[in-house]
Amino acid sequence: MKTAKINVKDGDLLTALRDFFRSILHLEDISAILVPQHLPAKNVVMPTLVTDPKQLNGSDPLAPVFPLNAAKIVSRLTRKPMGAKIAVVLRPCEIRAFVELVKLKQGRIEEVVLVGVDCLGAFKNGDYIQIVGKKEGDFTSRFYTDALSGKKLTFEGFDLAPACKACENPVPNGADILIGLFGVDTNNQLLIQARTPKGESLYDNLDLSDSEEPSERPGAIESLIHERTAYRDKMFAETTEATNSLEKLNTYFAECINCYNCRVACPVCYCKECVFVTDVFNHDPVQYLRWANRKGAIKMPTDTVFYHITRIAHMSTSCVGCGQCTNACPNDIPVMELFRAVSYHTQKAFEYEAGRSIEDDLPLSVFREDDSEMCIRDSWWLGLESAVSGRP
Amino acid sequence: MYKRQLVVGAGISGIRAALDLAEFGYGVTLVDRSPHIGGVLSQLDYQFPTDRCGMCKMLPMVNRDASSQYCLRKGLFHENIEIRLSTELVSVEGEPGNFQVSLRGQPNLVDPARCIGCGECVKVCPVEVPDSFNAGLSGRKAVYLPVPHAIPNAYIIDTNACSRCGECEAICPTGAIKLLEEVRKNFRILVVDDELIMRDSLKAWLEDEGFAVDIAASGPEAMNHLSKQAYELMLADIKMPGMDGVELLQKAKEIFPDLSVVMMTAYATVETAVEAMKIGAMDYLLKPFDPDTLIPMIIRIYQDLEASKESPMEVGALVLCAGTSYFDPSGGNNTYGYGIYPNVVTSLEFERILSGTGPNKGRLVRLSDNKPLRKVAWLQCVGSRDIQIDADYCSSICCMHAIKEALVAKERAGGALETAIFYMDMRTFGKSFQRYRDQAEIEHSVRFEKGRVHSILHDENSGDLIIRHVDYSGACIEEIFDMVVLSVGQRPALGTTALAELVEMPLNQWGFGQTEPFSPTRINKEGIVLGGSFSGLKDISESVIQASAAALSASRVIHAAGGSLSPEITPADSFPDISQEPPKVMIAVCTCGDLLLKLLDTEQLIRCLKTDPAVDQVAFLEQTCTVTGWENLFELVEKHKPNRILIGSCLPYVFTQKIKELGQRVGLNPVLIEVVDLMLMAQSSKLKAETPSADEISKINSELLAVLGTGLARLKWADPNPVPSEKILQQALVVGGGIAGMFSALAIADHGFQVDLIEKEEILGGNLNWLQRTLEGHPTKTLLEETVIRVEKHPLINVHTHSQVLSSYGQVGRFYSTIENNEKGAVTLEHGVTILATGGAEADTTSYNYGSSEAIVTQKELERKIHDDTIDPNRLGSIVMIQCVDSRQEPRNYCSRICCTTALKHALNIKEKNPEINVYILYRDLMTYGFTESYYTQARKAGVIFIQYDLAEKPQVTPMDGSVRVTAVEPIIGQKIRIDADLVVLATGIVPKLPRDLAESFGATLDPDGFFEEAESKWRPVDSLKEGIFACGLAHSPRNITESIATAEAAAQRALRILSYERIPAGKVVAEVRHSLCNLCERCIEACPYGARVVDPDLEKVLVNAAMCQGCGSCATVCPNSASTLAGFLDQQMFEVIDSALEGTYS
Amino acid sequence: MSPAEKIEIKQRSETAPEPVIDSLATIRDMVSACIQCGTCTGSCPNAFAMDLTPRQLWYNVLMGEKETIFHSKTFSLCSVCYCCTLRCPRGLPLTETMSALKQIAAKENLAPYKKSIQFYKSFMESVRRHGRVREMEFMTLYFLSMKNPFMLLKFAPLGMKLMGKGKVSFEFPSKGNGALESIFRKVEELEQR
Amino acid sequence: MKYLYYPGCSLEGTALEYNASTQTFMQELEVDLLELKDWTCCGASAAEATSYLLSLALPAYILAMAEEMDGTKEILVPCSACYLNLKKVEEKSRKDPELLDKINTILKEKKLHFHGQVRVRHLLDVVARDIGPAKIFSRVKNPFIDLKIAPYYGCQCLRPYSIFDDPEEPRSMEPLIEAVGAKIHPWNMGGRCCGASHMTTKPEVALELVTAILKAARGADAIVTVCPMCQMNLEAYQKKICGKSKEDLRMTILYLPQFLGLAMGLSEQDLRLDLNLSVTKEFRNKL
Repeated sequence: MKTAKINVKDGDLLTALRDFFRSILHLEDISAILVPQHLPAKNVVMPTLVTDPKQLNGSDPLAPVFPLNAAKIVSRLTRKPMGAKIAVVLRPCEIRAFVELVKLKQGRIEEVVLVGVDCLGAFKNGDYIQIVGKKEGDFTSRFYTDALSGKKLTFEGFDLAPACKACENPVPNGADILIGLFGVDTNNQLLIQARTPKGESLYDNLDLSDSEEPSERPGAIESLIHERTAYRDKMFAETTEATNSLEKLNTYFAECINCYNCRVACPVCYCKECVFVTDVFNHDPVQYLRWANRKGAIKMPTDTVFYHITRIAHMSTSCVGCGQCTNACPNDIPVMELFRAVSYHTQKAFEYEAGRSIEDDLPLSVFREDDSEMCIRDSWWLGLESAVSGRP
Repeated sequence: MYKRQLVVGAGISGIRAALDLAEFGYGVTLVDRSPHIGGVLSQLDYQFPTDRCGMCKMLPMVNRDASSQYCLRKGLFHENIEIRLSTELVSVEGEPGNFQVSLRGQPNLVDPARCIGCGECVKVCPVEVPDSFNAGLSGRKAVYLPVPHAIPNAYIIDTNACSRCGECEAICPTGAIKLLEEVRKNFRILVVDDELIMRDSLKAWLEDEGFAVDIAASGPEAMNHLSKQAYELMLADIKMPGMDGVELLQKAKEIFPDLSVVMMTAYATVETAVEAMKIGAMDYLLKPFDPDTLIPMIIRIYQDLEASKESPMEVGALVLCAGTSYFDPSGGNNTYGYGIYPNVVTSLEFERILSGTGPNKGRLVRLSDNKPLRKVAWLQCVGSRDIQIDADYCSSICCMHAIKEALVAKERAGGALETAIFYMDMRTFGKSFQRYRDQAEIEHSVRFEKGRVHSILHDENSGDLIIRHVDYSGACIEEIFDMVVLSVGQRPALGTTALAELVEMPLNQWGFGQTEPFSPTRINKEGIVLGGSFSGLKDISESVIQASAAALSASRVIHAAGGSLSPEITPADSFPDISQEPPKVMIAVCTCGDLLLKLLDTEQLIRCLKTDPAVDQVAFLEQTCTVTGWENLFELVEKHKPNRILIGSCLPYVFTQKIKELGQRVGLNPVLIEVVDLMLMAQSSKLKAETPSADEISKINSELLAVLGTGLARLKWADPNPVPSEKILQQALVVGGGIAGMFSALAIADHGFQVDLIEKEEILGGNLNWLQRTLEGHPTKTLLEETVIRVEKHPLINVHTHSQVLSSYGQVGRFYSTIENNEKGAVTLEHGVTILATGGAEADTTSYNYGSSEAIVTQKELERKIHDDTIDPNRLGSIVMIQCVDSRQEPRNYCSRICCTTALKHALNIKEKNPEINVYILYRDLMTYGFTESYYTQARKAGVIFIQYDLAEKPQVTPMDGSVRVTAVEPIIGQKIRIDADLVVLATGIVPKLPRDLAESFGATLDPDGFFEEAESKWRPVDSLKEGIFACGLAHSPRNITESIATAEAAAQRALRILSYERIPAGKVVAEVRHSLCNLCERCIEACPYGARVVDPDLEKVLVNAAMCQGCGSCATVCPNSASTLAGFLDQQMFEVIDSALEGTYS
Repeated sequence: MSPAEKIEIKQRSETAPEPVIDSLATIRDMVSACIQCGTCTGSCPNAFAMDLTPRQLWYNVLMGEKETIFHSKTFSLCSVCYCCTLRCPRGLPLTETMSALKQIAAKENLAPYKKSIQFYKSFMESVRRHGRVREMEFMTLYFLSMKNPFMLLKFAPLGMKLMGKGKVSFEFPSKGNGALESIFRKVEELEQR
Repeated sequence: MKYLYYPGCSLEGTALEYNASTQTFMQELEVDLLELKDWTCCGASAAEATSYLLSLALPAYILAMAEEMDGTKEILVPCSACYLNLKKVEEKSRKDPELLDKINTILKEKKLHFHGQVRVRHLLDVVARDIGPAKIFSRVKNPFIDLKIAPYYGCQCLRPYSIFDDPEEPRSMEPLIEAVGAKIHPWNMGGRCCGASHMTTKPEVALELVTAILKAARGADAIVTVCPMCQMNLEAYQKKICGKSKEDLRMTILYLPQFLGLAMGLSEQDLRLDLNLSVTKEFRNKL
């Protein structure tokens, strides 16, 4: 694995990163770079597709916010041949979501170079606006300085998003080019690593001098993952406890209004049109009455829990745990928590890890006539059941 | 017009043959002497290698809607198949293509149309007998269900066991049981005997059976009776004073030539009785007799006479699939104590013990004392390979059966079971068998003990069994087992001899059907063919292959006799288009007499049903199963003109044909008529009180509502659009001009379809060009010459020699294949089906120093060299043959099936030419399966020395000056031996010749060894998973000439099923794509097991080939947003069905 | 014909082979259809005392291994119970084959079987002389032929007991005296041919 | 009922009591036994071990003599070894006419010809099937309700010719024993070989077999036999065996006619129980 270090002046990571992005954009075969930037309006950070190196001044991959999972954007950019190659700067969960979409034939990997940055986490969208809305100056550098020095990341009483606190994938292992922060002396240096042949050919054109990975890095990553895993397991336990019966599950989703925002925000929910907005769920008026008759009263809208369970059924094998669903919920339902808890078990059941590698086959895609042992539905319910009941 | 075909025996091969013929368009009558279909398979729940059943995979794949898609173990419902159970063939007249056959059915004392399966009769029946379904391990009553799972599953009465007490008749709620049939009263019998006691007891016995009986004390008195009254049968005593029986017979016959007479005689006058038969008596009874011998005989005569009154059935050909039966180990020298020690069971009994419907409900415990099984032994070759009991043959199936049972038992026991199989040779000669065995041994630690166990000792106290066996060192080992399973061999089926006599077919020396040389199905009599194991011992897959081949032979008979070729497809009835009308449903509930009305609140029911605006009418009808009831329904429909009809009654399966008729009469597409089973609900409600309480009524009401509601939901969404169909190009491509390719080409061309036959070499014939004769001594040259001439002269066969297929694509009905000829260059052929007959060859080897000496040759070279005299057995002193060269070990871990018999063939041939020569055969397990076992015995007798070797210590071959030194370890004496041989012959086995990329371009897949991979190894053995592609011969698997021909004819039969249609209709249940919702994620394409889906890159759409789609629903399951749907299983429809079903459980 | 010409079995026993008549061929035919399943060995009540198991014996018969066969005590240990014959799946006359081997050993007077041969011969001699057998005479003949009259002592206790019961008589049987001589002679004559 | 009677050498010597008890027993049941005149030895197991032809010629001579006798064509043989030798000739000559010719060449010396017309019957066969348990039951005077009997058949009356019983699981003695009120000792040694022919030449082998039989019989009051060789083997070496195995394996061994005769009230003297080598005190006490 080719490894290099680029210099950082006065601990100003952003400038160093921007310079590095410019050098990438200068490369002959890279036509554009997709990178999160501060937009002039309202201080928000959004993915931008940049072709002019000068336009990279606001780029900020370290800002602790991502209003949407950019995998969806990359999927849109790559669904059909573009005729040019672009670099995309993504968080690890975005890379993993994109890998899933490629496997689902919703994007193509041929024309992109994935640039991943060690992820320090993010706040919920609303929280971030609350924090930065009141702040003068450069919040990002305050954040990363605190984050990299191991301080508690609470600002204005707002904590990192639960999805990030429970994320055991802070390092973009699937990237072609990795930009490393953990275990690196970020006051002076950034780590650049080419992790794939594609990454290596880009690396070779970048006028970098080879170096070694800092020996502290593995330890730093390990301890971070350890901390996150502990949080995650506690979250799983609590979520399982809160959903281990149909009644509790109903309570869990009591506030759901079928706005379907979570599915719109979900990077791996790739259907053109969700089955829940098609005629399938457009029940006859007499049907509602019949249901009401049966029990005396029914909650409206109907099919709320059914919707979530169906979405889990369809997507839990591909869930990367980015937390955008929770982010998107107008009623603050902890959607991610349940999704992750179930996904963890389903993915384990199939020995599959969403987004880990483009080489792994999607579970369930191979079915043979003589293979009746593991029926598709059976295996899925197995996963859900164990997730819901908390049994292994 | 299509001739009806008769299939005798409804076991697995009978079903296969019947389905093949029915799919072809023939009407088929399928008869079986037992009261259920499925033969022995109805008792076997698990099949290797999947260790499951899978019989349903035989259901029709094209024109699926002609057959109900039910579990085949439960029932077979095909519009072209008429099933007659408890029925035997009694006579065959006429000629090929034009037979008249009579059948004799056991009258059923329970009317299946009225039996509702409530089981009340069983509760009152006082007679208990061993249950043959559970191999006698459990008991049953005289009235019983023949199998636990059949549909419809009417009770039947075992007339031999029934005491005619009448209890069941009295309790039957539907009056389905009639113990004494009225018709027997019309059968008058005259008993003539001078002894009073004889007359009286005969009268009493016969009247008990329901016959009308008169008696006469003398000849003149009898004549007097005859003149006054018509009689069907006369029983006449021979020795009577005055006019004796013979005189009476003569006189009576003069006046009443049609009268049937049975003589009664004492031993002393047997000769007179025989004489009497010459002048017209039909049989005689030997005195003294008891009711047990008399009654069955009279009933048989009665049934025969009744059957002869029916006009014989006209059939084109007969397919005899009468199967085999199992050896009964309790006879003879019962050294295993079967029937004496309770824990010695047969393999069939063990199968029942494993079964959930068995005597133990599948619990793995001993029947004798409920002790859980921890250690079980299987003893092989019980009743097989035993000359002492006239079984010098191998039963072929028991080895794999034992391994399977051991594995299933182990799985059932969760591993806590020790298993040992005691065997002589483990005959793993079939496809994938060897790996299955290795897996059993290595992964599942099934123990294989070579050696035959002579007897079993029994510990009276514990019930345990002690087995003493000898290992190679000669040490005697005693081992204790909880249970011992005897792997019983095969015997000719009961009644084989009678059947053979009836159709005048020859049997082989062991009593099995004898087919003509090189034909797996034909006997010496044209128009009568054999299927399945009736002609020898076969496992399921071979039986299925043979059955298809038999179907082909039968169909050929019709063709020869001028039968039509392409089925007449009745044009689809056109019905008024109602797709734009809102549903207007009429619900007709059959009250089954007044049974249901007692349980129901009809007012409430109507009110609830009518809450659904789709429901227009709710009517209650009496007995829709009767003609009157049905007419009432018809009138109601006429009156109210609904556009959908829901019928609630019993046994929906019997309504298929009626619905069609009703639809045609009232102008409603039959898919808009639905029948739901109310009887099941009425029975399961367990409510039998005369006056149910209000609570109970309301409970039943809601259950009924749920059942009707589900039907209503399905019906509301029913789609009356015509089913799609695919056009078929009625031409075939056969790749490979060996014996298999030629036979399949001929079979197809003989049915009137054009065939392109592609052969790589300059001449046709493949391996037959070097083979000389078979083990049995039949010359192969004649076969080859005759076949080549027939192929070359056939106007419908285009032979392309020197040609190869470069590539192929397309789907069933239309394939495009590019053929390259050495001279003429490439051309593209279009065809509707493809048969791969690319053959195989003797494998190359470098083992055993092959190539280093002229004295080391292969079996193929030996055959050639003996033929052209380059090898002269008279000049050789000793020959060593080494079997399994590179075979039965990874990477070629399969048995080539023919090498052992080839070695025997050559050894016997050489010994015949030079009896002084020493022939040594070094082998691992001698695979002389089936009747080839007798050649093994012959070879031993001829003095051939057999030396077994182990993979761990293979023989060593060293070329020396003028000879070859072979050393090996002889396991019996445990010593190294050395043979200086003049010739070493290597059996290198068979490798297939179909290149993997070519197979893939056809859409076929190959197994790890490069042989064709079947859609399902047992049930669809010559089909590819991709419809329209078939394989036969060595491309399929190693096999001998006759077995290759069987696959060739089977493949042709499977292909003809498609070719005979101009368009093949898809099934009602076919997947569709809603393109507006589709994201093109292609998960459905990966999921489709039949390759019926492709993505069209230009249209950017996923397309479904309706004929290839089998409606399995895999695509719909993987599609997240129901862009892929299954007709008849739409989401909304399913939701409503589930919802209605819940209705019953919620309230 | 000997099929074993080109085959050599190592670990041959040390003693020099005795001359054996070359009449194994008919015996081989009796067992040639053997498939070496081992049923005979498992059935044999005396297998525990045999050096070659019956299965191994048949194999040696098939291979024509005269020396091995006639150095083995297997066939002489056959107690003619017919279990193997009854159970052999090939229906081979195994007990008779054992007897046939005994007959060869007797004809050839092979040293390893001296005891049995003398026992049987003594018996037959008694029969030949008197038509019936008398234990006392035949035992005396046997012990004398073994050149070991002291062997008698081993059986003395039983002999005394039997004598006490009048079961062993010193009288020679009176009836049928010499009746069988002509039969014995004729058999010998036929067997010489 | 009438049978020719061939006692055989043993019944003149070591098995005197078998001869005596058989005759007494048959007499009691009104069965006539016509002893062959001038009968000779059948060859025992010695003939077969020395000459195949002789092993057939000797019994053929006996049968040919029997054919000369008047009255009946059935010949009753109590000794199993004699029975088998005679049976073998009967069976073989029926199947192999060539062999029959050869035998007759030999018999010519004695001016006899064997036609294959006699039927050889074992004593047990006759008792079990011709006489039958019912007849015996009707004659019982002392029912042996307290006795448990181990029926021992040995080899040669069962094998290789299975004429009257199952050669592997013989049962024919059981109804007879039950007819006199005794119980059956459950064992599976009834058809096992006792190794009789080895007792002189290879005693170590034979003793092993006998030991196993005696051990399995523990719990029974007596073993009942139908063969003089078996009887001798089982009774004569008990002391030696007890010493060797250090167990009390003493067991009463009786011939079948002795046992049945006792129940029918025949005297010990008539049945010559005094000649038996092993009748235990315990057994006598139970009588």
